[in-house]
Amino acid sequence: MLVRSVSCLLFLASALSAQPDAVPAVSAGDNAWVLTSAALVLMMTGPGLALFYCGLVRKKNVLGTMMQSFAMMAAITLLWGAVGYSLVFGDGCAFIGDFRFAFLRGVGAAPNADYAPTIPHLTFMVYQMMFAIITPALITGAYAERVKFGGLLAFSLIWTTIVYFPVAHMVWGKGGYLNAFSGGAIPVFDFAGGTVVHITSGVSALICALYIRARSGYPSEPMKPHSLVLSFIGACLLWVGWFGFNAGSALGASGLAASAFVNTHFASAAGAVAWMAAEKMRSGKASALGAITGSVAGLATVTQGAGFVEPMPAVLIGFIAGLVCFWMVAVAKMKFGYDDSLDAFGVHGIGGMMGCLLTGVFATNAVNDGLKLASGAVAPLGMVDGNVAQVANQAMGGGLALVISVAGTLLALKAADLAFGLRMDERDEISGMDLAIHGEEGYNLDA
Amino acid sequence: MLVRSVSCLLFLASALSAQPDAVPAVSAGDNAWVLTSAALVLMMTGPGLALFYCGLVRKKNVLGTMMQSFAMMAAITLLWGAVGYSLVFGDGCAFIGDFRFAFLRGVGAAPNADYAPTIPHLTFMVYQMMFAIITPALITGAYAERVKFGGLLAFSLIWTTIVYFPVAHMVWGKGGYLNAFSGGAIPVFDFAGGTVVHITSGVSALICALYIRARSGYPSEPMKPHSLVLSFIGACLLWVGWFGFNAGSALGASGLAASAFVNTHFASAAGAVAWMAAEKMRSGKASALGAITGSVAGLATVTQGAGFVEPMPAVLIGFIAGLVCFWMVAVAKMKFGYDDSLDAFGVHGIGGMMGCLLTGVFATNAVNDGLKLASGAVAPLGMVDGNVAQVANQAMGGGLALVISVAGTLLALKAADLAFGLRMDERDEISGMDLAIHGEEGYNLDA
Amino acid sequence: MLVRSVSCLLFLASALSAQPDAVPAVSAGDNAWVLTSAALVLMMTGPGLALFYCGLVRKKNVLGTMMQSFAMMAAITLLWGAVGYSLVFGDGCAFIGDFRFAFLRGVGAAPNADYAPTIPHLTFMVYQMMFAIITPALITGAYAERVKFGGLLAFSLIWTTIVYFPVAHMVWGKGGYLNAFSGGAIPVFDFAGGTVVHITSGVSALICALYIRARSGYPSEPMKPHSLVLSFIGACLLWVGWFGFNAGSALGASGLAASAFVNTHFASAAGAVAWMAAEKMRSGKASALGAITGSVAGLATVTQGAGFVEPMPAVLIGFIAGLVCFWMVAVAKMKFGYDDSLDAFGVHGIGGMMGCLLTGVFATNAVNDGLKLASGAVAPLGMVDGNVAQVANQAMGGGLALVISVAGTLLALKAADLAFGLRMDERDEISGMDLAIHGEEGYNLDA
Amino acid sequence: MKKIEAIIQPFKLEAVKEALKAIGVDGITVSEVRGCGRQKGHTEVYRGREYSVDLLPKVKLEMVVGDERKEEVIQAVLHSARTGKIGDGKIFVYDLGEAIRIRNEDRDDAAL
Amino acid sequence: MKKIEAIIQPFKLEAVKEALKAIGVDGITVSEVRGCGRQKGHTEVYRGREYSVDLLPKVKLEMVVGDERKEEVIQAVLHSARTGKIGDGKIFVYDLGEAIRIRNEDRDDAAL
Amino acid sequence: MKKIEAIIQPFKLEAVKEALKAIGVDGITVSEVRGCGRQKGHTEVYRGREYSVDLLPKVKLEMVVGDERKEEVIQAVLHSARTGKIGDGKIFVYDLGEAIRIRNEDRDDAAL
Ligand SMILES: Nc1ncnc2c1ncn2[C@@H]1O[C@H](COP(=O)(O)OP(=O)(O)O)[C@@H](O)[C@H]1O
Ligand SMILES: Nc1ncnc2c1ncn2[C@@H]1O[C@H](COP(=O)(O)OP(=O)(O)O)[C@@H](O)[C@H]1O
Ligand SMILES: Nc1ncnc2c1ncn2[C@@H]1O[C@H](COP(=O)(O)OP(=O)(O)O)[C@@H](O)[C@H]1O
Repeated sequence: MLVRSVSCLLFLASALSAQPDAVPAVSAGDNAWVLTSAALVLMMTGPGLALFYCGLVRKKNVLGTMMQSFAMMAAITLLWGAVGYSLVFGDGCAFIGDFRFAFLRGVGAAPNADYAPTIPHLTFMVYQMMFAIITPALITGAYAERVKFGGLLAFSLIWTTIVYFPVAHMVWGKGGYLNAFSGGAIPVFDFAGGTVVHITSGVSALICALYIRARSGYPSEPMKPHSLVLSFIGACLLWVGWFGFNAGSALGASGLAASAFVNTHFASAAGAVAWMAAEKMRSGKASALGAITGSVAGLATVTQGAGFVEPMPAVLIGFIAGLVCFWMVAVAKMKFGYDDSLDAFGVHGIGGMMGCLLTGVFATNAVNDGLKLASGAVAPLGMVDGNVAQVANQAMGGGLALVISVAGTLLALKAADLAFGLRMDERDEISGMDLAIHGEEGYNLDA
Repeated sequence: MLVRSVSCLLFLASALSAQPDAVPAVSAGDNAWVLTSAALVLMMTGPGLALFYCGLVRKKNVLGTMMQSFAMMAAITLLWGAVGYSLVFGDGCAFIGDFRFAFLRGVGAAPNADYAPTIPHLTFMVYQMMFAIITPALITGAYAERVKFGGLLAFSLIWTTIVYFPVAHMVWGKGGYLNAFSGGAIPVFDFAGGTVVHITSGVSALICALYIRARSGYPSEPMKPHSLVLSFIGACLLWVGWFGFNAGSALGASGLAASAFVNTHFASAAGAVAWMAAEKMRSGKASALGAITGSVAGLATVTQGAGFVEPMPAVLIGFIAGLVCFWMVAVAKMKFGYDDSLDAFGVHGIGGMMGCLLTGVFATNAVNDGLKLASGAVAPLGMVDGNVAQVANQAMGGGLALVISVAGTLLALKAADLAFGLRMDERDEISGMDLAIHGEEGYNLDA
Repeated sequence: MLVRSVSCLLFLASALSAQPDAVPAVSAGDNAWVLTSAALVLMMTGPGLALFYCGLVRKKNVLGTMMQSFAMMAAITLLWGAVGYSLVFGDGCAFIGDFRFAFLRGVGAAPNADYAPTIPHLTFMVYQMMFAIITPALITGAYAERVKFGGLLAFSLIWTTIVYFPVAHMVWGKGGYLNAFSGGAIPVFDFAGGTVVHITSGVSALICALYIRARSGYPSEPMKPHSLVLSFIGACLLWVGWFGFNAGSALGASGLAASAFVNTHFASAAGAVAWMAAEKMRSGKASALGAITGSVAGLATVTQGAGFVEPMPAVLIGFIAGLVCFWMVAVAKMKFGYDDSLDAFGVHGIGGMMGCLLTGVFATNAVNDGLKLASGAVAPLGMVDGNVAQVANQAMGGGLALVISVAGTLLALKAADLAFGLRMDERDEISGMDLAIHGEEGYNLDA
Repeated sequence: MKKIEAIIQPFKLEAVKEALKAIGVDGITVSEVRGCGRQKGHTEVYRGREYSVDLLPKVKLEMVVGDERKEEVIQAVLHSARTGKIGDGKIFVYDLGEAIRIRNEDRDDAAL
Repeated sequence: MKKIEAIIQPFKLEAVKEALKAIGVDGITVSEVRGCGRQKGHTEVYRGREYSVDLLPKVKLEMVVGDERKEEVIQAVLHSARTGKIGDGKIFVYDLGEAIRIRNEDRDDAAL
Repeated sequence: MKKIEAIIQPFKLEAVKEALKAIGVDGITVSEVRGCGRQKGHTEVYRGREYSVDLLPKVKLEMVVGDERKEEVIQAVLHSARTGKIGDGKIFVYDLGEAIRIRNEDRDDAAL
C-alpha cells in the first residue's frame, strides 16, 4: 500500500519541481481516476461477481446467490464506515490499526499524506472500502446453495473483522508487519491485494467448504450451471472492473497505473488462453466456462504483482495461473471430493498464492521505483532484480496470511453457527434458497 | 447547481494562487471526471433503469418496458439539443431560460464560466442532458404494461418541456427562483436533483398511475416480476451509475465530488439494510427485490443532499429512506389501491420529498462552503449549522416543484391522450406490448 | 491518429505557456480519461458486443457466439503485445510499421511524443489494443452459428495481421499513406476508426458471409433472435462504451474529447429515431431491435467524423445512418439473399463507408484545428470549410481500405479453411455450437 | 375414471383453477403448450424478416376424476374458461385404466 | 375420435405443421419435451465435471381427429418428420371419449 | 400396449430414470409440468404483495410399453420415486391403440 503513497510522493515531488510556487492539495486527475476505479471495483461485486456466481448455481438458488454478494455491498459498507477503515489504516500497531478514524472522524476532503497525498482522504477511504466488500463476497462461492442468510451475514461480518482487517493492516497499513514500504518485519510486495484479498478469501473458502460440507446430492445429482450466459456477463464485468482494482491501486493516474492496467489485461488474456488449451487437450473441447474461469484465474494471480512486473512476465503469470488453476479445479478437486462449489479456493486461493510467490520472482524496480535503500538509491525488488530473498519473504508473508485465514475462519464459522446456524435444513435446500430464504423466485416465465 | 460553479470557482482560485502565471482554461482532471460521470448517468437509464423495470413486468412486456427507457435516450436527446439545454441554462428569467443556446449555438469547447469554469461547455451540456433523459424514464414505471408507444413519446416530450425544463432552471439556472446559490427567492439546496429529478418524476408518476388507471386484471390476476435477475443487474448498475449522478454533480474531481461519492454509497447500503430489516420483521423474510429496492430508495433520497451532508447523516438518510419507502410501497399503496406498477412514486416521489427536507436538516458548510454571506464568510446551510429556516425553504421549494409537476402532468397527459391516445386497448394489453406494439418477442427459447 | 497527437501538442503548448517553468511528462487528467476509455472500449467487446450478437442467434448457439468475441479479447491481446502494436505504430514505411516495439520493447511509462505526449506510452498502447480486439469481433456477426472454433481463431489472427495492422498504420501511423496529419499521399480524416475499424470489418464481413455461405435452413427455417433482452443490454453497453471509443480518441480529456463525446451521443440517438421511423412507415411498428440497431448504425457512422464535425451535422449523420442502414438490412439484403446473419456488413460496412464520405463533407477546423497549412494557419478540413477535394480523398482512402479488406479476407479465409476448416458439418450445426464445439449449454433451466 | 384434458387461454388459468377448487377438484396437472387452430396468429418482424406465428401460447390442464364427476368438471371448465372469442380452446376426455398414488400405493379412486 | 400424438425432432416442427395444414388439419397442440431412447446422448463438461446427457430435446404434437382421418394424418407425419436417422421419434394413437369446444360447446367432430 | 404416465417430484427424475433403465425400459418422454393437489404450496411476497403459489414444479414421464411389462414398470417407478411425503405424485395408465416408429414405420411392440 505504501508503495502507493511513496510512488505518489515521488509523483508529487516531480510536480513540485514542476511548480515551485505551490502544490495543489488534490490532483483532479488522480482523484478522477481513483473515484472511477472505486466505481469499477464496486461493479466487480455487483453485478460482476453476483452474476459470475449466480449463473453457476441451479435456477432455484439464483437470487440467494446474488444476495450473498449484494449483502456484502450493504453490510460491509456500514462495518467499514464504523470501524473497518480505522482498524486497517489507523496507525495502531504492526498487526491492527486503532480507532482514530472510527465513524470516519477526521476523514474529509483533505488528503491523508501517509497513504495518498494527491487525492481526498474520503476518496482513499471509499476506494479501499470496495476491497473489503468483495473479499468476503468471493468466499461465498465455496458454500453456495446451502447456507442460511443470517448465518452468512454473521460469518461475513466476523470474518471481515478478524481476518481481513488485520491482514490488510499488516500488508498495507503504516508500520504494518508485512508492509515492505513501511519497514515491515517481513517485507511483502502486494500491489492490489493478492495476499490481502485472494489468499485470505481463497483459503478461507476451502475451510468453509469443509466445515459446511457438500450440498445434499453432491456429487451424485446433476448440478449444472443454470445460465452460463449470466456467468459470462459477470466474468466480462470482472475483467473490466479489475482495471479499477489493480490500476486504481496506484492511487493516481500515473505511469504506474498504466503498468498495472496493462499487466492486468495481459494476464487475463493469457489465463483464458491457457485454460482453453488445457481443456482442449484434456477433453477435446475448449469451453466458454473454461475461458472465463481462466481469465479470472489470470486476474486473481496477477493482482499482487500488477504494479511491480513487466508486461511479458505478466503474460507468463497469466499462463501459469490458467494451467495450474485448471488442474486444481478440474483434476485435484475431483480427487479430494470436497465441494468448493464455485471454486473460490481453486481459483482465488491457488491463484493468490502463486501470485504472491511469482511477484517475488518478477518484481522489478524498472516498473516500480517506490522502494529506496538507506543510500537513497532505488532498491532491488524481486529475484529478477537479484533480490532472491524476496521470494522467501513473499512465501512467509503469504503463509502468515494463510494461517490467520484458517484460524479466523474456523472461529468465525463456529461463532456464526452457534448464533444463527449456518447450514440450511435439507427440505429448504431442496426447494431452494430463493423460496426458502427470500420467499421469491428468480424467474416467473410462465405465460 | 451554482453551488457547483461556486465550489469550482474556489477550486479554481486555489489553483490560481498555485499558478499565478496562468490558468488552464480546462482542467483535464475535472473534464475526465465529468465525462466519465456523463457516461455513468447514461448507463443508469440504459441498461440500468431499463433492466430494473423490465425485470419487474410480465414476460410479454419486457421489450416494451425497455423501450420506454430507450426511447428517452433517443427522443429527449434531440429535444435537449434543440431547445432543452437553452431553456434550462440560458439566462432567461427566474422561471425558465431563453433560446440563446438553441441548437447548441455557441456551446463549444470553451467553458461556460457561469456554471462550470473548468470543463468544456459541451461537457457541461451533455452531462446535464443525461439528467433530462432519466427523469421521464423514471416516470414510466408508474404506467408500465399498458400505454401506447406514440402516446408515451408525446407525453414524455411535453412533460419534459413543461415540467422538467422550468423546474431545472428554477433550481439550477442562473437567477433561478429556487436557486440558493444565485439569489433565488426561495433558496433551495439541491445538489444532484432530488427535487429536479426525483420529486418531479415521482409525483408525476402518481398522477399518471391515477389518470391511466390500473392494468386490466389488477390486482386480482397474478403479476409477478418475470425476472428479478434482470432487476438485480439493473439495480447494481443504478448504484454504480449513481456515483456519476451525484459525485459528477460537483462538476469536477474535487473533494466535494469525493464527499458526494461517499454519501451516495453509504445511503444506498443503509437503504438496503433498512428495507431488508423491515421485510424480515413484517413477513419473516428479507427478499432480494426488497434489498435492491431499498438501495434505490436510499440513492434517490440522498441525491439532494449528497454534496451537503456528512457521511454519518447520509447513513441515517439511507435508513429512513428504506423504512419509509418500504412502508409506502408495501403497506400504504395496498391500502389506497392505485396501480403505481413499479413504484416510481413510492420510491422516487417519497424519497425525493424526504431527501429535500432532510437536506434542510443535515446540510453543513463543513462539507460545502460554496455559499457565502454578504460579509464574505461562509454561510450556515442547514439546521445542523443553525439555519433552522432552511427546512422551511426546502419544504416550500419541494412543494412548488410538486405543484408544477401535478399541473404539468395533467396537461401533458390530456394533450398526449387527445393526440395519440395513451391507454392500449384491452386485447393488446392481454397479448402484451412486445407483440402488440413492437411486433416482436423478448424471448424465443423454444428449440 | 496524429490529429490526436497534434491536438495534444497544442494542448500541451497552452499548458507550456501556462507553466513556463516546467512540463509534467504525464497529465494525470489525460491519463485518467484514456485509461477509463480503454476500459470502456474493452467493455464494448465483452460484454457489449458479445451480448448484442448472442441475443440475436438461436438458443443453441448462445455461448458459441459469445465465445467468438471473448476469444478476440484473449487471442488478439497476445498478438498485439507480440507484434501488433509495433506493426501499427512502429515507424516502418507508409504501409506497415516495423518491429521496434515487438514484445513491447521500449514501451513504458514515458509518453511516446509522436502520438500522445501527455499520457504514458503504455496507456496509448493498451488503448489502441482495444480497437484491434473489437474489429475482428465485429466480423463474427457475418458468419454466426456456423463456423468451427479453430478456423475462427486462425482466420481472425491472420485477418488482423494482414488487414487491420496495415490499414491502421496507413491511417494513423507516422508517415502513413492515408494519414492526413502526417503527410499521407491520400490525406484521410479518421478520428476514431470509421475506416480502420468499420469499413475493414464490415466489408470483410460480407466476403465471409459469401464464402462461408448461408446457415443450413436459411431462409426457410425460422431463426428468431432467442433473446432480444440480451441484445438490448449489449446495445446499451455499446452506446456507453462508444464514448470511450470516440471521445477517448482525443487521447486526452480535452475540449476535443468533449466534442467527440457529444457527437457520438447525438448520432446514436438520431440513428435510433430514424430506424424506428423507417420501420413504422414500412411495417407499421417500431421495434426494439430496430431502435437498438439504429443507434449502433448511428454510432458506427459517426465514428470517423466524431472529432471533426459540429453537433448538428452529427445529428444529420445519425439520421442518414439509420435510414440507409435500415434499407440495406431490411430491404436490400433480402433481395440479394446472402446470409450476413447479424448484419455486420449492413450496419458497420455501410455505416463505415457513409461515415467516411460524410466526414469529408462536414469536417471543420472550427472543431478540430489540428491540421496546419505551411503558413502555419489552420487548414480547412472538409467541404464545409471549402475543401471540396476532401470528399474525394475520403472516398479514395475508404476505397483503398475496402480493396485491402476484400483481398486480405479472401486470403485469410482460404488459409484458415485449409488449415482447420471453417464450416461446421451439418450435424453439428443442427445440434448447435454450444454442444458441438464447446460441450456445454447456455441454459439449464429444467428443475 | 376419466382424464379430462382442457386446453385454455393462459390468462384464464387462475379462473379455471378457482372454479375447479370450488367444486372440490384440487388434483390438477398443468403444462405450458402452444397451439394452432382457427384463431389466427400474428406476424413478427426482425430486421425486415417476417415471421407469421400461428402457434399461440395456451395452457393445458389435466384432471383425472371418477366417472361420476366428469360432467360437473366439464361444466366448471366451460364456464370459467369461456370468453366467447375464437381461441378459447378445447376439452378432451379420455378413459383411464388405473391410477396409483406413489406415496402409499392407493389405487384408482382412492388415489385421486 | 382419435388422439394422434407425435414425438418428433424439434427442427422438423415447421415441416410437419406444413404437411398437416396441407391435408387440412389445423388443430394442433404442441409442447416442448425431452426424450430418451435408442438415440444416444452427449456429454457435457463443466470445470472438469462430466455429465452424460441422455434426455434430448423433442417436440410433441397432439392432434385430435375423426377416426376416418387417422391414417392420412399418420402418413403426413411419417413423411414430413422422417430423416431416417435414429431419433426421428414415434407416433402414438389413443381413443378419445369426447371433445368439446369451449367457446360454444360444440361437441365431438363438430368441435375439432 | 399401455401408456404409463408418472407425475413425480423433479429431484427424483434421475433416480426414476435409472430404475427404468435397470429393467430395460429406455424409451421415455419427459416434460416439465406444474401441479396442485394435497401438497400445500408456499407464499411469495413481492414488495408487500402476497402470492400464494399452489402450482408446484413436477416432472411428467411417459412410457409406452407392452401390456406384459406394465406391472414391473409401475413397481420400478413406485420404488424409485417414493419419498413417503405428500407430493410424491401419481401414476396413470392408459390404453394405447397404435405405436409407430417414424424412422422405419415399425409398428406397435416393434416400435417401442
Ligand atoms: N383438433 C385439435 N387437436 C388438438 N388440439 C386442438 C385441436 N383443435 C384445437 N386445438 C387446440 O385448441 C386451441 C384453440 O383452438 P382454436 O381452433 O384456435 O379456437 P376454438 O377452440 O375457439 O375453436 C388451439 O390453439 C389448439 O391448442
Ligand atoms: N417407449 C416409449 N415411450 C414413450 N416415448 C418414447 C418411447 N420410445 C421412444 N420414445 C420417444 O421417442 C424419441 C425417439 O426415440 P428413439 O428410440 O431415440 O429413436 P427412434 O424413434 O428412431 O427409435 C425418444 O426421445 C422419446 O422421446
Ligand atoms: N386428480 C389428479 N389429476 C391429475 N393430476 C393429479 C391429480 N392429483 C394429483 N395430481 C398430480 O400429482 C401431484 C401430486 O399430488 P398431491 O396430491 O400433491 O400429492 P400425493 O400424490 O402425495 O397425494 C400434483 O401436484 C399433481 O400434479
